[in-house]
Amino acid sequence: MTSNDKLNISVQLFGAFRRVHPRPVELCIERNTKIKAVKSALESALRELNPAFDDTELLSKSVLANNQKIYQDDDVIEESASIAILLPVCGG
Amino acid sequence: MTSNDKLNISVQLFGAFRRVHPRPVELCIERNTKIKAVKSALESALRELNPAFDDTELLSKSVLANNQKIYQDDDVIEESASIAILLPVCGG
Amino acid sequence: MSGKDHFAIATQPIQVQAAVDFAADDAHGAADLFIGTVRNVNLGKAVKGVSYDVFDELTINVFRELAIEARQRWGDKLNIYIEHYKGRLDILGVSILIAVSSPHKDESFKACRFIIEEIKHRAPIWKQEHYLDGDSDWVQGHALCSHGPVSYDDKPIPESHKHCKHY
Amino acid sequence: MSGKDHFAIATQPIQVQAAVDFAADDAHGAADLFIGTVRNVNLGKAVKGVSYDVFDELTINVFRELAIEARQRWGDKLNIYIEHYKGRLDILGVSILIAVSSPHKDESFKACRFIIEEIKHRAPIWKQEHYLDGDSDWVQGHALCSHGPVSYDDKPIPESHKHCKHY
Repeated sequence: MTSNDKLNISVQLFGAFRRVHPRPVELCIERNTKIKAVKSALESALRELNPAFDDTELLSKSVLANNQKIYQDDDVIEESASIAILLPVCGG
Repeated sequence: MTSNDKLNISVQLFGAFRRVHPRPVELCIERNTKIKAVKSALESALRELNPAFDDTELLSKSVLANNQKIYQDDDVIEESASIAILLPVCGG
Repeated sequence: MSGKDHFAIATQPIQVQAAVDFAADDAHGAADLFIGTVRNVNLGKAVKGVSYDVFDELTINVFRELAIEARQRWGDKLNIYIEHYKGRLDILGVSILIAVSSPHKDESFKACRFIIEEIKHRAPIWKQEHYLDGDSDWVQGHALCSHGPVSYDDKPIPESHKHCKHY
Repeated sequence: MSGKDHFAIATQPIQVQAAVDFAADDAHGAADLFIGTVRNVNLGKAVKGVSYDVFDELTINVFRELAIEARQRWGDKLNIYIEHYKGRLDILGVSILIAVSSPHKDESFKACRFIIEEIKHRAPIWKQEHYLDGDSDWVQGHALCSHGPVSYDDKPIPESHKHCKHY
């Protein structure tokens, strides 16, 4: 799980995603995986954690981000990290 | 001074006008005098009260008003009243 | 049901919390507040304070007219709070406080902005600046006229106002 | 000299006076404040409260970006105060408070408006409404993208943003 080529990614969930799973989702991915693929891995993990989860629209409307910025689809994850999946927002 | 055809008009002064005279100016005018003529009467009264007063521009930039509204030049004063002369304003 | 109003000429320090409490409304999601304060410089001269002179009754009447005009444009429900100070203020002193609350934010921003712009042009209030060098001066202002809204308006200027100096 | 900033995610009731005190500045004559509060109805449903979920670190980073962008447009001197609530609020509870002070009023109004519009589109904050009938629902919002300013802008939309849903 923590060999040189594998990364541990913890994905924080907010808002409606907390109904799918109450805690961060832990993913194990290859180093330099593109964000697009990380999102697919998250989808699989959520289905496994909560078999009732079938709202793929929720994921397609969301973006991944770290503490500092929102990722683009072609960004790659180079280190183990805590990231977050962000639904459409509604602050103010 | 208080016959039927004469009105007592008290004109309140504000802002820079307070330097010309510290108290309201009392005018005695004919009933139904137009505002334009009231303004002239005020000018004469101010010159009499303060011989150093010669800033007629101050008056030309000002308007007369009562508690409720600003008078137009053709308005007439029908009753004894307390009115005010208002310089360009600068609130906020 | 129409919103509520509070208009006052203050001679004690203006309290922001009172305006916030007044404007609060179960049915409103937004409030915009404008606070005018005395700054330490004007046109390059160092200022140590300002005195405001106010024709109280007519000023309150102008506030009332502005509230009516604001509701005509941005809806009946607005709660509107306007206080202007009268007397002497030091630097940082609050000269005016306007609070407007409304169901949604756009109306409260626009009505608050409208009210401050109109007050500067229409309310019989005068400002004397006291300078650090000991001088003081009544600030040049906007000539009054007997017309309605003058300044912050998307609409074209009506013919009847075009002669007014404030355009 | 550049103005100062205060950014926070509040879990205690947001205090308006603290924002007023923070924004106060000898050299500033104007402050505009926006207060967002929980209202008793949304889309026709009776609301009894709202819960906000916030990704704190990124939200603070968005606030910081917005302050930079606001100063680029309306001047270095702006003092900017932004607090957003996290957790549950009843009707009338303050969800957001923005205060912007500046030498003159135009900048403070425009920057304050800019900041609230951008926050609604860019800050990772979510809102769950609790209804009188016992139901509750996460409110549909604005999809995030990795671009800059999105919403309250006089300039034409840059080509690179045109695919974003929030235009």
